[in-house]
This record gives sequence, structure tokens and C-alpha cells, in this order.
Amino acid sequence: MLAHIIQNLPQVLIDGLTLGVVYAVVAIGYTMVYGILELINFAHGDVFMTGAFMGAIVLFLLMGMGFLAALPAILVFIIVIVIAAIATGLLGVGIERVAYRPLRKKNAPKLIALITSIGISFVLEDLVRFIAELKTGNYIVTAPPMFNHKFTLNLHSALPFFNNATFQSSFLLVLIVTIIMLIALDLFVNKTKWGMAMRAVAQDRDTASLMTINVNRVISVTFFIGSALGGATGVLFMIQYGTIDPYIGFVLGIKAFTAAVLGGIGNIRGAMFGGVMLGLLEMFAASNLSIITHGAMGAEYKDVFAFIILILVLIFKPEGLFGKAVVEKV
Amino acid sequence: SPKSGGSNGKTVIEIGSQSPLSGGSATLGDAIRLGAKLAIEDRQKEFEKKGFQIKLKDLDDQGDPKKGVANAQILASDKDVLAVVGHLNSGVAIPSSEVYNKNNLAMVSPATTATVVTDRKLPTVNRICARDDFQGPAGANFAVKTLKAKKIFVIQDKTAYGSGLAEQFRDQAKKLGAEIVGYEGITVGEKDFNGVLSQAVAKKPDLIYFGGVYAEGGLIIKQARQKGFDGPIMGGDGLDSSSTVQIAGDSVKGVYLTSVAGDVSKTEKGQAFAKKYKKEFGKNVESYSAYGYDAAGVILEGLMKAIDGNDDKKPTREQVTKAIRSVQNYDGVTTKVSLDDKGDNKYAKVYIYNFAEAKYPPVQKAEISQ
Amino acid sequence: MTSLSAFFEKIAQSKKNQSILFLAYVIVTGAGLFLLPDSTIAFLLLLFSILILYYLNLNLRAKWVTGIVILAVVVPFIASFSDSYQTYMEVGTLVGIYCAMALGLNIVVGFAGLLDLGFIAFFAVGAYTYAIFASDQASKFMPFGHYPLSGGAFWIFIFIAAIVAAIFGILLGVPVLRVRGDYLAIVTLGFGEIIRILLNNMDHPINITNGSMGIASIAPPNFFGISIGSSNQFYYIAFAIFLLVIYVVRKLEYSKLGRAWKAVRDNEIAAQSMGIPLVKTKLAAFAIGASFSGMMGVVFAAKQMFVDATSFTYLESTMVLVMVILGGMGSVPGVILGAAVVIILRTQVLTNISNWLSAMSSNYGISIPPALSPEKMQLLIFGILLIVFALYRTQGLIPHKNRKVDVAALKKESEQAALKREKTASGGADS
Amino acid sequence: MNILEVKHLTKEFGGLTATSDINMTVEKNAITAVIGPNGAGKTTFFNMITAVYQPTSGDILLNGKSLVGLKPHQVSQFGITRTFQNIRLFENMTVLENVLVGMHQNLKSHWIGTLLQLPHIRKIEEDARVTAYDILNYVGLENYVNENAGNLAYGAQRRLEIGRAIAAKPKVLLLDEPAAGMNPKETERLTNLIHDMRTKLDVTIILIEHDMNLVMKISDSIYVLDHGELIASGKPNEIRNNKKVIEAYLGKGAVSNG
Amino acid sequence: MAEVSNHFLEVKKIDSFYSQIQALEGVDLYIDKGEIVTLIGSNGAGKSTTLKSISGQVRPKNGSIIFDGQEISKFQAHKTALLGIAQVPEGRRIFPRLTVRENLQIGAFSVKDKHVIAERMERVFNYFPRLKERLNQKGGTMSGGEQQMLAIGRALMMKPKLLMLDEPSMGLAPIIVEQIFDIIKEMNEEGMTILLVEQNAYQALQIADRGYVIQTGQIVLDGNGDELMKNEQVRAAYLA
Ligand SMILES: Nc1ncnc2c1ncn2[C@@H]1O[C@H](COP(=O)(O)OP(=O)(O)OP(=O)(O)O)[C@@H](O)[C@H]1O
Ligand SMILES: Nc1ncnc2c1ncn2[C@@H]1O[C@H](COP(=O)(O)OP(=O)(O)OP(=O)(O)O)[C@@H](O)[C@H]1O
Ligand SMILES: CC(C)C[C@H](N)C(=O)O
Ligand SMILES: [Mg+2]
Ligand SMILES: [Mg+2]
Repeated sequence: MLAHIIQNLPQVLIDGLTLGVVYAVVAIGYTMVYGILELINFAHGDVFMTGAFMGAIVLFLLMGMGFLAALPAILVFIIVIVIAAIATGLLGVGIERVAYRPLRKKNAPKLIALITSIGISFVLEDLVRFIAELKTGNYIVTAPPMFNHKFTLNLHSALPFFNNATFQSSFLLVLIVTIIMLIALDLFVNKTKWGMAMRAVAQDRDTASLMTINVNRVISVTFFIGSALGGATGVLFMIQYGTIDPYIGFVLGIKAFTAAVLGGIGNIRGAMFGGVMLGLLEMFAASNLSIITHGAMGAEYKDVFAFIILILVLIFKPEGLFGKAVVEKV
Repeated sequence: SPKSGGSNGKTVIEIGSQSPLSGGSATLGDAIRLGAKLAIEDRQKEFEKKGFQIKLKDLDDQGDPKKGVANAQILASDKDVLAVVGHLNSGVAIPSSEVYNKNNLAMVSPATTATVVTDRKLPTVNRICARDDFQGPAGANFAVKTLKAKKIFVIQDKTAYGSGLAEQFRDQAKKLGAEIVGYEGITVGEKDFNGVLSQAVAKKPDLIYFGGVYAEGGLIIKQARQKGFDGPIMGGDGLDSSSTVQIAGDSVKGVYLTSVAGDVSKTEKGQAFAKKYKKEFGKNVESYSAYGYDAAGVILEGLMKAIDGNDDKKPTREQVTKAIRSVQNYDGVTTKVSLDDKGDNKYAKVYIYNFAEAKYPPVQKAEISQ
Repeated sequence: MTSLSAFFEKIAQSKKNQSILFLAYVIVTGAGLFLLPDSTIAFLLLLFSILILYYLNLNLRAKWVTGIVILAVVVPFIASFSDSYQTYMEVGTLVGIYCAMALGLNIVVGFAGLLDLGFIAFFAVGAYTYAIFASDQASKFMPFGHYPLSGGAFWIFIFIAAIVAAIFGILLGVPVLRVRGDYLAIVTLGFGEIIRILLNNMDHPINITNGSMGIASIAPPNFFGISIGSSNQFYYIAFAIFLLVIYVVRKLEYSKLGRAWKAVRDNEIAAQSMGIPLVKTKLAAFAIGASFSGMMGVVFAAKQMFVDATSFTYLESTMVLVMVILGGMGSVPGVILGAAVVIILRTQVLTNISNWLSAMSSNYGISIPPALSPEKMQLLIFGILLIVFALYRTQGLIPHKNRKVDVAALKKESEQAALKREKTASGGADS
Repeated sequence: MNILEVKHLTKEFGGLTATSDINMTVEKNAITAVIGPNGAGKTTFFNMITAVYQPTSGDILLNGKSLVGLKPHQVSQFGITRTFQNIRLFENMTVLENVLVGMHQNLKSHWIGTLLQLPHIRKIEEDARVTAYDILNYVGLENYVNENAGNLAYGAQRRLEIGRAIAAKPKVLLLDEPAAGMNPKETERLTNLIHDMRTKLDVTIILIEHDMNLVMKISDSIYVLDHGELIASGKPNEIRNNKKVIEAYLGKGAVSNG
Repeated sequence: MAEVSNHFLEVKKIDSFYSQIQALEGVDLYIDKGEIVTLIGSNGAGKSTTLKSISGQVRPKNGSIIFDGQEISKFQAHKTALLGIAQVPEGRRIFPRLTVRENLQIGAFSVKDKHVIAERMERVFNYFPRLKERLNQKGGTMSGGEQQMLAIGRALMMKPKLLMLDEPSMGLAPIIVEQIFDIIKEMNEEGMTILLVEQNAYQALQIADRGYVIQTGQIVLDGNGDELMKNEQVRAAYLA
């Protein structure tokens, strides 16, 4: 039994990492917005999805204009991801304007924003579906294959207890790009004044504005960054998995949100870690649960497994893995 | 208040239709609706002669059981609706048909294959396609006997349809002596199936079987190929769609599928149908277009009988239900229909297809009758 | 202009005038529905009378009686002349079911301040509890007994399910107590998903829930020999449970327990320091809230005659939450209105709008590409409506207001009590 | 008779010792003041008595029974309630309800009884409202009965905290800077109130306060903390002239005006 | 019609509301450059609301506020702050999860020059050595009085033209209270204009050039510090 699990480990790690970094970046979007508004932005998963579709549109446009064949793939990729990221970033800012800022002005209870975010989420899903269906007749969109060169990690010959593992070049791309994004963001938040302003706004908006901080601007920037990252991740997702539909955001959103909480919501490094860990856990469960339980439980229980681990973590560390316990001064 | 004022004073009879017009399998659902529409148009004259006007009341079940049930309520409460063409998905048909049955409303399904649909022996529930305990084992026979698969890995999507089919396949394959090296479930709506697939590939099976629909199936095919699995992959009627090819791309080569829908282009009658369909709606026929047409045909056949048996007056739902169930040797464009006491079609067939190239439709390999 | 408003003011001030006008409204809309039996608008206008009633300046008991009479007698009676009778009653049943559920969630979220994103799990537990024993599913794993149970068991199962759901509520509560705020949200979400996945997979090794095939052919309830199968009958069951739930919620809201919930919501540390046990109080909220859902789960299963896990997704949980927040957190009438609005929108109005749009397009020969066909726009319209509601009613449709006590009366009582104390202190010498 | 006894009470936060080895005995029905510079550990001391924090070491005895290890609500049920330096009201409840919550532990009304509409339970609730009104009257908030607690001005919130605390009928009442945010006139009224509570409610009072006029006027004895340590204790007059206390805390002109 | 004013800050007839409830009714006051002005009044009179209206946290419905020649009553709070108005809010309002150092840094958010920040911080440490000892402690875990020091220090980091203090002595030990008043004087001598709300009316009036008395949302009295201190009404109502 153990031998089986170990054999497969390299492949599980690779697959888990791929999914995990995607979770991680989307989780960061949740965590950033949460960190600043204490609001679970249910629409964020759909922002990610919209990013994927925007990427697809740009890609198809480039293809239609013949650039795809003419330019090196990596250049096409950069154009696509940058355009999609900026567009989704702006979308995020727009969502904030329409759905959250008016509520802030009216001093509405925090949870009411949950409703607008759910509303936005429905609207985005349906709009994207309309457009996709209008153009292609089916809302499941398959992107032209890119970066699908196959690599085999020849582990078996060196370490006989491992099986060989395979991956595509898109895996490397996803990994490199997300790591760049994560590091850049971490620097931005921890090393610039913006980061401190964000945290101050998060903790006490009124007082932050007394400190000459333009609260609305800080919030807009936060939404821009979070959404742009989400959109860029959408593009990565499209390239890695090839197929997207308007509901990928819903499914992935729940997971990413879970990852954000697992790491300690509001904490950016926590979200990164939570995402990767969730991806690995899920992949591990999907490929090993039935081996471990002798068939009593199969891959279909992978989410149960992930959620149980999450609950256990939170029971023992209620503030998430990276969150610091906030001792309330009484 | 019956809407008796149809055009030129004819009594209106409505036929309901429920299928997913939005959602992942909207293409198939729309095909059913359009097929039914065409059937009604084709026979409208006959009914007009008797003083009736037939209308189609088409609703979108969104592939969602709750929506299906809610719609079923709407249909049931409309007294002019005397029968329903539908559903595409077994998961929707099962709860919805509980409502139909409560209201004596006959349903004829063109596409639901799960065994439970008719095994409940509800007098109102009928279908014209094959059952999964025919389709699944047929696939297993082909996999084990023709493709010589000894080790099989089964994946299913945990829906009423997918797991029912996969179970039937598995049991028959086992019976035939194949070893089932894995039996795993996936989650509908996800895109990453690498976890299950790395387990599958590690077990080095001769064949991977998938019980489910193309949205996931296409990706499973693609990701299995990426993992270096080049053996045959097999599935059921859920993969019988052009979308499978779209999603899986080149990886679709070497995929086999069983379907309960025959290729209309094989017969002259079918070709004529396809042409007319194209002319009318500007679309190519999908696998279930003709089944929608035939399901509606069966209903109209029954309806006519009921009218005849009721002195040319508008029949009751009970009469229509009985008349439909008694339809025998109805000759449709794609299948002959004789309903048995459960509501299953004696003439239903299973077809086996193979994708030799990344092109839809695939090549027919076999046609199996009961 | 001014005289008109003065006129209205005068009407508004007189209870008699109000009642007369209200009666007139009911009669007019009732007649409307009678004459236009298939008009959803007439149906909704009639239902709207309940909302008007809520705002009338009448004695509370009179309002209750009138409301119950309208909902239990007037509406069903008039609707019964319509072809859409069963549809109307189906909508009514669903409204009843979801109102009760939303009221349950309101205890958890609105009163106790615990964000719960997996509330539908308790509904599922209730539904499966009945489904398993009222179909032959139970015989697949139970060593004893004859299944399906007869339809008479339904009534007992309403209470069994309440208890089972309450137990699940406590099961959820125990681990959850350590986590706070939005961490709680994710734990409850996880719990909801775990329950759903379990229900969808427990067909092996032992077949308890029949897995993804769901449980079909659930026995209809039986009321003194009458088999209950149609919506107009379920309507009364749902209505009765709904009334029970309102009663419980109303009584609890201003009880010691209700105050403890709100205190915990507002400030945990201060609440504890006032002698409120956190654990017990929170668990009570989970358990009581869950039990309402459990009861309605039974009704749902009996009505559908089929259950499977797809009815209990995370989206359903958020829908119940939407009802609570949209209606006005902590506000009982608000939550009821929220539930009614969401259900009616989703089951009736949106369908009607889209049917109407399709009819328009075919009547006027406007061809709409299938991607844009109105029946597919329901979610979009719903989403936009949610945003609009939220932006314009930030505190909810009927915002929560703390109940105000009659200070003058209190003062009087207090003075009397003081007098009495004095008298007893002085030995009751005089008088 | 000693009602409360504190023995060697120590609390550490990481490397920081907030209170260290504090001993204190409080006589029944006395008014005791705890004073000391900012950050001396006074609030921490209260937090340990009310079980909001668990002490690192030491013991707290109420009528000879140890309170260490109990939950905050249990301590309250044993008879110790408090007010908070950073006001902690139930902001979305009315002023009256805040007081009713304070009465929570003394109300014998089970929710099942409420549901069954048992007459004696209704009576309990009605009486409770009258009592709550009396308390509001007592602390001078009778005009704000139906107001949301969160909308009160700062000073009124402080008085509501006191009202809520006495509603719990404590044996020992802990007041953390009750006069903060009150002007001298209001402080004077508060002083009278505290005096009155001691006699009328038969309660033992421990208070933290930086307003020396108040402290010197009403305390029977004063404990002085500095850097977590007890540096002096005694009668107001002794403390007023204690060199250490003047140096660390009072400064030159603290008690002069008034 | 542009509003003009000869004063450094002039508040003209403002009405402020909390949703429906009116908290200020035609409040009129002014401050000249270099003055210390104090605002006294009983609980709930509207002192805090007046400060919040000036700083832009509450937007007055009517009336105008002119600061340094500019109409600011419609400004967002951060804009007002950028003009050089700092407020030490009631109840301290330090950022609980930022460290002491970060709390101070954020006070100087609009300052770019690191040296200037460092200098100002040194100065704050001079006043409140306790803050230097606790540089990395989270603001929220400081004691009440320590937080108050932090809040004042944070406002000083901004080096404002007008400093508004809402009950700065609240919760501070007597010895620190004395110091706070010394700091206020010192700042004022360096040219900072000060608006002080205090319950400790005696001390406030002692250092103030002028004072206003506010009652249920209206200014009812004004005059220089000595006058007010001698005023019978004031003595009866606010000075025990
Ligand atoms: N949760 C905590 N974590 C870390 N340090 C703490 C915590 N709570 C209190 N402290 C520190 O312990 C010391 C004592 O704090 P405490 O609140 O008891 O002071 P205090 O005497 O009440 O002061 P004040 O008069 O200013 O309210 C302070 O230096 C404070 O910073
Ligand atoms: N957030 C609020 N919502 C509603 N009313 C409020 C709010 N804040 C203050 N008020 C009311 O406005 C009035 C003025 O309050 P304000 O806080 O300005 O008084 P203050 O003079 O600062 O009193 P204190 O000395 O107690 O701090 C009071 O009657 C108070 O009840
Ligand atoms: C389209 C098909 C996947 C439908 C399937 N035969 C079912 O029964 O659900
Ligand atoms: Mg303190
Ligand atoms: Mg104030």
C-alpha cells in the first residue's frame, strides 16, 4: 500500500502543485479584499473566470489576425496575460464602484455586501455565457493548444521506488508566472507604504482617513490588484487545462476561499501556502484515498478529506495556519 | 378556462417539452426540443382535420432536478397539456416524473437511459431509447471481447446517469472475467482530473471507462493522454457529442463509445429528416434530434388513438397515458417503437462508435439489438 | 395636493377606515384573481395584502387572525378556481418551506451573529431521514422493520427530523465553537459540503442513501386515511409548520435566550462577563435553527417523492442566506418577506417575465439568438435584482428594529412596586 | 470578614510581566481602589479576577473558594461582575435590553417555559423589565430606555455599563475607570452613586481610577501598582503622602485642586 | 458666493446629524492662528461631533467650515487631513493590529522624507518613553493609557497646523496628564494651533486662550479662559 503511494508521489506533487498555485493566486484575491473590507467577495471566483474568457478572446483575436503563427508562443502568452489582467483589474475596480462603494457610503451592515457580491457573480456568469454562446454556440470554450510539449521526469531509473512523472511545458509556465506574481505582490504589500495603508484601512477606515489616507483609492487599488491577479490566473488556467466554462469560477472560488481561510484570511503568505497545500491535499486524496481505505472511499471523497483537514486545522489553530491569534485586549 | 380559441376555433392540445436549453448540455437539449417541434408541424394537418390544434409548450429544465420538478408542476397544472416530451437527463427525469405520474401526465423520454426511470413501473413513464443495463453491458462486451481489455479502470461522475451506467458496465465486465483495477468518482464541474488519472495510469489498465458526460469526459480523455495513457478509452452516450472532440482535441483518437442514438445519415429516411431539420432550423442534426422527433411522434400517435377512442373529443390525460403505453410498432425516423409494460422500447438499440480521427460523428462499429 | 395627503393621513389615523380599505383591497384583488385566474399578477397582488396588513395600525391579534384567514382560506379558495391552482399552491408551499428555513438561519446569523454557509445540510438531513424510512431504502441496511413505513409515520417524522437535525446542529456546533467570524463561515461551508458528498456517496460499502441515484418513490403522507399528494394539501402542512416556527421564533426573540444570543453577537466577552455561557448559547442557536430546517426537509421529501444530493448544494445554502440578509438580518417579518420575495421571484416572476419576453419576440417576429433567449436570462435578472435591492435597501427589506417598551407603563408599574415595597416595609400599617 | 483574597497573582505576556506576585484582601462591603501608572497592570488584574485571562500563577479566592480555572460566565455566576475600560456594550440592543442581559443569571425563565407561555415565566419577565427600569432610573438613564446603546454619548455609555453590571446582583463589583470621560460635575454624581450602591446594594466594590478626587474621597483602602508590582497599600491619607506613589504616579499637583 | 473668513478656522452655523438624529444645531466658532481654544460641555452635548464635523468624518448638512481660506465642509476626511488638520479621536482609535512603530509611521503617512519621519519619531519617544520600549508590540494590546499616548504621538507625527484633541487626558495617570498639558503648551509655542475638548475643564481653561461651552448641540457661551472659569454657570455645571 505504502509502496503504491510513494510510487505515485512525484506525479501527485506535480499535479497538486499546478492546481495549488492556481488556488493560491485566486485565494490571494479573496484574502486581499477580505483583508481590507472584511468582506467575502463572492464575485471573485467569477472575476477569475472572466479573466480566463478575456484571455481566450484575446487569444482568438490574435489567432484570427494570424499572430499566433507569426509570433513566438511566449510573446503571445505575455500579450494575452497582460491584456487580460488589466481588463479584469479594471473590472474589479468597476465592481467595487458599483456594488460595494455605495454600501460603504450608506454605512450598510457588512453582510449586505454579500448579497451584491452574489448578484455580481450571477451577472458575470450569465453575461460571459451569453457572449460565449453567441459566438460559439456553446459556452464551453476550448482554447487553441499552447505550451503542450510533454516532459517526462525520469525518476524511476535513479530512484526505483518512484514512478516516472510527466508534465507539460504549461506546468512550468504556470509555476514560474505564479511565483513571480506572488513575490511581486508580497514585496508590494510588505515593503511599500501601500501595504501599510491597506492594513490600516482594513482595521479602521475612519481613523485611516484621518491619517491622510485616501480610503477609496486604497480600496480601488486593492481590488485592481486582486482582480488582475485573478484574471491572470484565469489565463494560466485556460492554458493549463485548455477548456473553460462560465462556471469554473464558482467551483474554484469555493476552493480558493477555503485556501485563504486555511492559511489565515487576510494574510497573503497564508493564502499562498493554503492554496498550495489544498491543491496537494486534494490531489493526494484523489489518487490515494481508495488505496488507503481499501476501496471503501474513493476519489469522490477528496473534498471531504480536504474539508476535514481544514476543520481540524481551524480547531487547533482557529486563526488559520499563518494567521496570528488576535488577543483581544479587554 | 381552457384556451379553446386556437386559430379558427380549433381545440388546443398542448404537448409539453422539457430539456436543458441552457447549461452544459444545451446543444442536446435544444435538439430534442426542435425535433419535437418538427414532429408536431409534420402531423398538425391530421389533427386539424379532427378539430384540434397541437401546440408545443417547451420549458428549460436546465439539467437541474429542482427546475425540472418546478416545470413539471407548471405543465401538470395546465389542463391543456396532455403529454410531455422529455427529459434529456435521467437525474432530472426521475424526480420530475414523480410529478407527472401524480397528475396522470404521460412522459416519453428520448434520451434518459438510467434503469430507475422505468423500473419504478410508473404508468406514465416511457422512453424510446435503450436502458443503461443494456448500454453498459454492451459496452463491456465490446471492451472485453472485441478490444480484449483485461484490466479496466472505471471512472464515473457520481450522477444518477454516470454512476448507473458505470456500475452496469463494471458488473458485466467483471462477469466476463476482466479485472476492475479501480472504480473512482469525480466531481462534475471541475476541470482537473489528474489525481484520479495518475492513480489510473499507475495501474496500467488496458482500458479506461468513463460513465458521464462530455464536459468532464473530454477533459479526462485529454488528461489521460497527457499522462501517457494511449490505450482505448470508452464511454457511454454522454460522450456522443461534437463537444467531446472539441474539448479533447487530437486526444480523442482511440476513444470508443456506446450510444443509444443511431446515426441518422445511415438511412434514407434519416437523411431526409436531417435535410428538413437543417432547412427548418438552420442547424445540423445532433444525436438526439431524431429521438426528440420520434418521442413526440409516439406521443402524437397515442394522442390520435385516444382521440379516436373518445369519439373525436378531447381525451383525458388518463386516456392519453393508456394510449401512449399501448403504442406498438411505431415506425419513427430513427427507431421503431413498441412500449412494454414498464414503458421501455423493445426495439431500442445500442450502437458502438469509434473516433479514428478528431472528427464528429465518429465511425459506427457495431449495432446491437436486444 | 395637500388636501389629498391630509385625506390619506386621516384615513391612516382611523383604525376603522384602515380596516375598511384593507378589506376592500382584499376583495378587489381577490375578485381580480377570480376573474383572471391565470394571472400571476392578480395572485401576487392578493398576496401583497399580507404585507399591507403588516403595516396597518391594528391590534396585533386582529392582524394575526386576518393574516391566517387570508392565507389559509381566502387565497386557496379563490385560487382553486384557477387552472394554475396547483402551481399557486406549490409556490405557496415552497414559500412556507423556505420561510421556516430562513427563520431558522436567522436565529443563527441574525440573532446569534454566527455566519453559516452550510445551512442547507440540515434540510438535507431532514429530507433524507424521512426519505430513507418512507421508501424501501431502509430495508437495504436495516436489520429489522418493514419498509416503506406507512404514510402515517410522516407526522412523527416531522418531529424526529427536528431532533435529528438539531443533533446535527450540535455536531456542527461543537468543533465550530472555537472558530470565530468568517472562519466559522468556511467551517460551516465545509460541513455542508461534507454532508452533501456523504449523502451522494453512501451507497457503499453499506447502501444507506442510495448514492447519486437518489431515493425515489417516497411514500406520500397519510392523514386519517387520506393520502396527501397534491400541492394544495402540502400547502397546509407547510403553512402549519411555518406558523409554529414563527411562534417559536417570536417568543424566543424577546426571551432570556434570545437576549443571550444577541448579547453574544454584539460582544462575546461582555456577554460572558454577564454570566452567559457561550457554548450553550451558541449550540442552542445552531440546534433550534437546524430543527426548523429538519422539519421542512421532511415536508420537502414527501412533496418531491424523490430526494438526491443535488437539491442540497452550497448554492442553496447561499440562497437561504440571501433571504435572511435581503429581508433584514434579525428582523422576523423581514426574513419572511425576504424568503417570499426570493422564492416568488425565482419560481414565478422570472419564469413569467421570460415567457412574456419569448411571447413578445415570437409575436412580433423579433428573432432573438438562442444564446440570448429570455429563459436563459433568469439568473442574470435575478442577479441584477439582488444588487438593486441591496443598494436601495441596505438594511434589508424590513430592517430590524428593537422592540420598544412602553416607558410610561413601566414607570407606573415601577412606582406601584415601590409603593408596595414601602407598605410591606412599614408593615402594611395603613389602609 | 474578607470576601475576596488574591494570592501571589502573576500574569506574563510573552516576555512581559504585566502583574507580578500581587496579594490583596478585600473586606466585605468595602470600597477598594487600585491605582497606578498607565500600563501598571491594573486592568490585567481585573481580567484575571473575571477569568477573561488565566493567571500565569497565583490564586484568587472568593469567600474562600478558588476561582482560578473557571470560565468568565461561571465567575459571574459566583458573584463577580465588572465594567470595562474600553466600553463593551451590546450596541445593537436597547438600553433596557442591555440591563436585562445583565440580569441574565438571576432570571429563572427557561426557554421551554417561555414557549409554553407559562404564566409564572411571563410574570418573571414582566418583573424583570420593571427592575431593569428601576436600575436605569438609578444610574440616570431613564430617558434613554428604548435607545440603542451604541447611539449613546460616551458618558452615558459608561453609566449604562455600571447599570448592566449591578443588574447581575454581584457580591463584588469591579469598575474599570468608571469616571473616564466624565466632567467633574458628573464625576461627583458618580461618586455619590458608588457610595449609594455600597449601602443600598450591599456590594463590595473594587475600582480602578485615575481621578484622584474620586479615589481619595470614597476609598476605604487603596492599592498602588507600578510595573506590575504592588508598591504601596493603605488608607487614602497614607497613599496621598507616600513618596513612591507621588513619584511614580501622582506627580506634584495631582490632588491639590478640587 | 465664496465664503471668506479672517480666521484660521471658522465654523459657521453648522448642523450635523447621525442619520435622523440632530447632534449639532447651528454651531458657530472660530480659532485664530496660534491659539489654544477649548470646547467644554457635558456628556452628549456634541463636542466630539463638532470635531468630527471639522475633520470630515461627519458631513454637516448646513453651514460652512473655512480653514486657511478654504471651504472644507464638503471635503473627504483625508483631504482635510492633508491640509494639516489632525485629530486625536475620542476613544483613541489606534490601529490594533499594527505595531506601535507602524502606528506612528502611519501618522506621518503624507511625509516622504525618511529622516523627517525618524526625527519626529524621536521627539515622540522623548515625550513618551514607554512607546519606545514597546516599538513592536501590537497597538491593540497596549494598556488604555499607553494607547492614549500612542494616539497623541501619532497625531504629532503629522505635525499638523491645527491639532484637535478629543479628551486627551482620558485614562491617563495624573502625572501623565500634567505632561500632556505641557506638551500641548509646547506645541502651541512652536506655532501649532490647538482645539481642545476636555472633561477636565479646569485644566483646559487654564491653558486655553479662549473657550466655548456647548450644550445639546448649541454653543451657549464663549469667552477667554479666565472669564469662563469665573463664570458662575460654568462653575456650577462643569467644575465641581
Ligand atoms: N494581551 C496582551 N499582550 C501583551 N501585552 C499586554 C496585553 N495586555 C496587556 N499588556 C501589557 O501589560 C501591561 C499592563 O496592562 P494593563 O492594561 O493591565 O495596564 P493598566 O494598569 O490597566 O493601564 P491603564 O491605566 O493605562 O489602563 C501593559 O504594558 C500592556 O501593554
Ligand atoms: N453614532 C451615533 N449615532 C447616533 N447618535 C449619536 C452617535 N454618536 C453620537 N450620537 C448622539 O449625538 C449627540 C452628541 O454626541 P457627541 O458624541 O458629540 O457628544 P460629546 O459631547 O462628545 O459627549 P461625551 O462627553 O460623552 O463624549 C449625543 O446625544 C449622542 O447620543
Ligand atoms: C445526454 C445523456 C448523457 C443523457 C443520459 N443518457 C441520461 O440518462 O441522463
Ligand atoms: Mg487599564
Ligand atoms: Mg465625546
